[in-house]
Amino acid sequence: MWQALYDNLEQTVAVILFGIGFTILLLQRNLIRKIIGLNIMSTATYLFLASMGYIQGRKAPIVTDGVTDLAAYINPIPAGLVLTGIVVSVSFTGIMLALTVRLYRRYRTLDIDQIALLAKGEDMA
Amino acid sequence: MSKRRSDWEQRPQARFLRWMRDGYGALDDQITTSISQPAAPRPDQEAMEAHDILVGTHRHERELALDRLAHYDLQNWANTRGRKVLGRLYAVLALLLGLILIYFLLNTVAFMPRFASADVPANNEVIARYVEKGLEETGAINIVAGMILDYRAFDTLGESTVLFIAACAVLILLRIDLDDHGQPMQQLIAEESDDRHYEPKNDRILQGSAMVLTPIILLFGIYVLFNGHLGPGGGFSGGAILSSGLILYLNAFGFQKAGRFFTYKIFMWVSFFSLGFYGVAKAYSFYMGANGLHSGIPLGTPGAILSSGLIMPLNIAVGLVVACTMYIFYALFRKGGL
Amino acid sequence: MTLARNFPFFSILVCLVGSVVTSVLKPRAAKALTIIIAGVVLVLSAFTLRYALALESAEPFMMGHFPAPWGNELRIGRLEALMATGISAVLFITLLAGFYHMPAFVSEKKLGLYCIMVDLAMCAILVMLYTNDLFTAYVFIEIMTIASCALVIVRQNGHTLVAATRYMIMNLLASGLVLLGISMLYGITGHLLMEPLGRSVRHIVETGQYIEPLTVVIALITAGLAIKSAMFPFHAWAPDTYAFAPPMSSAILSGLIGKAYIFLLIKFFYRVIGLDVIVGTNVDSVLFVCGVSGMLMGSVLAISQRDIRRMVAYSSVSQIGYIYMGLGMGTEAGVAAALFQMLAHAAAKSLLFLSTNELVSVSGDRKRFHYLHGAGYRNPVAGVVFTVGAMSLVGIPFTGGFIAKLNLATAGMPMGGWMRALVLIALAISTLLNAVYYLHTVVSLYRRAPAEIDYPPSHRVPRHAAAALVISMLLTVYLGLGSGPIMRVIEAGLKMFA
Amino acid sequence: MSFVKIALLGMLIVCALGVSFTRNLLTSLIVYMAYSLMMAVIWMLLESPDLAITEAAVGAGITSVLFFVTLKKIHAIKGDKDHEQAQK
Repeated sequence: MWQALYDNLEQTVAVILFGIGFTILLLQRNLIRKIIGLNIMSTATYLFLASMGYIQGRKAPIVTDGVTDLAAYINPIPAGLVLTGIVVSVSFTGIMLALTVRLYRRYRTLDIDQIALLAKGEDMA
Repeated sequence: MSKRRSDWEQRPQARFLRWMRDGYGALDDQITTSISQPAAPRPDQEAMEAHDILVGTHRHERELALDRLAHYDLQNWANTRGRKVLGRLYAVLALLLGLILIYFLLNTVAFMPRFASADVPANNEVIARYVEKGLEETGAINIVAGMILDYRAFDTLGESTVLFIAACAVLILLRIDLDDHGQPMQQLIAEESDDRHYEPKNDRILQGSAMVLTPIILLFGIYVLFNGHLGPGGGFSGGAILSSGLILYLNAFGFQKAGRFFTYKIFMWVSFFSLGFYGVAKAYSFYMGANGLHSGIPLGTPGAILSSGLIMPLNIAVGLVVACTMYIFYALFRKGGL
Repeated sequence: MTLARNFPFFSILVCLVGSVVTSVLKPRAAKALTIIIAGVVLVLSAFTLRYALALESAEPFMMGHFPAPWGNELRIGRLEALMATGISAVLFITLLAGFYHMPAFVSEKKLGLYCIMVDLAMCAILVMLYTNDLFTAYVFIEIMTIASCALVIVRQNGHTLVAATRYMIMNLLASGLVLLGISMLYGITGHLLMEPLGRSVRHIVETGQYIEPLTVVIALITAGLAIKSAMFPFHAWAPDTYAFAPPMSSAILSGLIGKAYIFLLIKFFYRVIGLDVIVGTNVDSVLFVCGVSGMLMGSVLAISQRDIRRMVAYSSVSQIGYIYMGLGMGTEAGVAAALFQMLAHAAAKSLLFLSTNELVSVSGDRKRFHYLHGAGYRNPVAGVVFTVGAMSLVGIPFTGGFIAKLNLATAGMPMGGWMRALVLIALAISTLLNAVYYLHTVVSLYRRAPAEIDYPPSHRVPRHAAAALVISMLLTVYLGLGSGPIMRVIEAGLKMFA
Repeated sequence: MSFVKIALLGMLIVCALGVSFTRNLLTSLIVYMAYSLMMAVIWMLLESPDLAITEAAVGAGITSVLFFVTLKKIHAIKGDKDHEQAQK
């Protein structure tokens, strides 16, 4: 197993990063850190995806000198998917940060548990 | 309140009857019976008992008293040790969950196809056509651009829509002239202007370097945008570079100058035209493709700047959407408007 | 080449372009346009259904010039068309009945942005129903997530902000799981479209190579979609979100958007993995157990609520449990019953949220039960509609919910030992629990109003809104009376699905 | 497997952990920015220049700018000008 993990080092690192991001997202109570964890998680997925397209000794999929041979270029599909993913994750980051600003403006704290308590209290007071 | 009466009150059938009759039994009983004795005397104990006798006559007051009680308990709870222990437990559980996830995923990776070898399942007839026929069928030298804007164009349409909808969501959240109900608007505006106090006003170094850098950045962005089908880059990166140039200009010269050429109206119309163009162009091509007709868009000579059919205009449209979205994100975060 | 085969694509396009056009319109015009778009989508879906009923087998629709493994595709089958028709009908009714009280929750200028969100949510739902491509599904899952978050936060108070933040965190976590699952699946098969994926998966199962990653893929995608559709142990975000969002948003979120995720999951089970493989990995048993516990726990939690909106929100958790129980049986009959329950719940739940809002607004915007006494007299239409919706969710004959429960019970009969017993017992207990809290609510709606509370002068419900409420009530009753043809379409559609 | 690649991948993990363990929010943001840039370099090594340029512009550029502007906003709301001046 260790040899297999070493062979797939990119993917190994990617899933470890995914786990770290996941844990940060669950564990951290600070909203901004949570959002960073989210970004780490999604970037790890993109690394995982991108590593699947790479083939030893082949070049980036940009046609040079009119060569259109399959053996000359790496797999273009993961690149396209990751491109989509990066843009999606920046949109999410924007929305989450906007939510953070609004919550901070109202409750003056970034701690999500604290915020939830304050929100509950404000209903009853 | 006599002893016998309160015994009866505690019985389940009595509680059920009361609940059917009054409609708010279950939780109240939990609150009154399940809370352990807090350190300080609870504020409304007396009032509660009085209300218990008068059930049915002053229900809404009783409701209010209950609310106050629950609020008090909530505040108490926030400072108890129980909450801290629960928090600790949650942290341990989360950490454990993360570790288990990593363990399982590592196990999976060990069984995944070997990295960098040519005989992985992903190396199949799909990419064979993309690579071998891509140039001929889409006219794009950059195979990735050909793939995302021609073969799998629907995904990319969805992706531009994600940007658009994200910009709208941030507008809902942060646009300031439309205020939320609870807060007075004046205070918010004061806060926003406060933010601007931190801005270095007429900083010569910043403005000088922005004068030099902004045109270069914008030019580079346009280059990346227009060469999306010829080399790495394309709509997304080009748009992001364009928006970074705009943000630099905004930072150096302030909102007044930037507002002269970029307003909310402009944002909406640019998004409208780019996305509308994208949608209509792709709808035409999808419709033609699905019904087996030729779209009749010339592909041009590969390698020329005006080639590969719709890919370059689409790249420009995507780039404009990206640039507008990123700029409006920034402007909304800074000032809550344009 | 008939024109009708383009209709699914047209309906998606109408929503997409409509949302872009909405962005430059004034709020009033935007509102009108949104309702018109929903109507157009309803008509197009109905025609698609007619077209699909005449089809022998499902028909792919190329999005572009390139066929299956290369280009994106839609797929027109009976089931997709039926669900699209049902969902767009419910959406159209919801918009008609719900739009007029939106100004109470949203500031005038943000109404236009709200309309954009409704259009795009509809677009995403349609794509999820029709798409034949996993990655497209992922992109539109993200659109749906943003749209539903925005549907919640248009009402800007502390509660909705907190609820939306929770919602986003849970949903983004789930999106991450789904994306990781899709990329692993791509790694071991090399495809993204469902037909070639299905072939490769069958190959993997036969040869046994990469079978371990396949199991993890199934777990990841199922977990992601289950979190997004508020399956029981992952439901924590749902009640707050449904209870504090504007009522129309709650109706859309709980009635329609949750269903789209479940439909995608069914599609994934049937078309990509194959139901026999799912049964082999025991994922179905996990779903079954979660479904049953959701049915019971959701009802128990609903009983302990003091506020009518929260009660209706918790009852969603229990109703989603029914769907997952049907799905978890792992048989065709179970999935068919789950699909019918999806339709019945979509119709009844949007009706409940909307009529609840009417009842609350005639009681001075107070949501506690005892303020609602007599609300059924103050607004007779909403009272009757709420009663019918509640009857449907309890499962009283002549309503959609009754047939759904009957189907679930019939599907449970041929199962082996403990599962059959569990299905029947769970159905019985949960029906009893549902009856306890819904009938209690209905009773309190028709009690004499206490004299010491002064209620606001009752406002008139606009005629079109009242008509829409009545129509949606009739829809629920129709699902109960005319369920035969619908069940036949569902069964035939499931056969076409594989 | 080249040494550079292993070093970069190792640094990625260190940065990801660093985000969680740094005290200061600003520091963890900067660590995250470094993470994004390293990711862009790795994608360059994986022969995906499209991804590298997009990640460098969007991930490391725009995302970080959004994070910074949020932090700034939060400080502005908090209104602790003394703290700000002390830093200058």
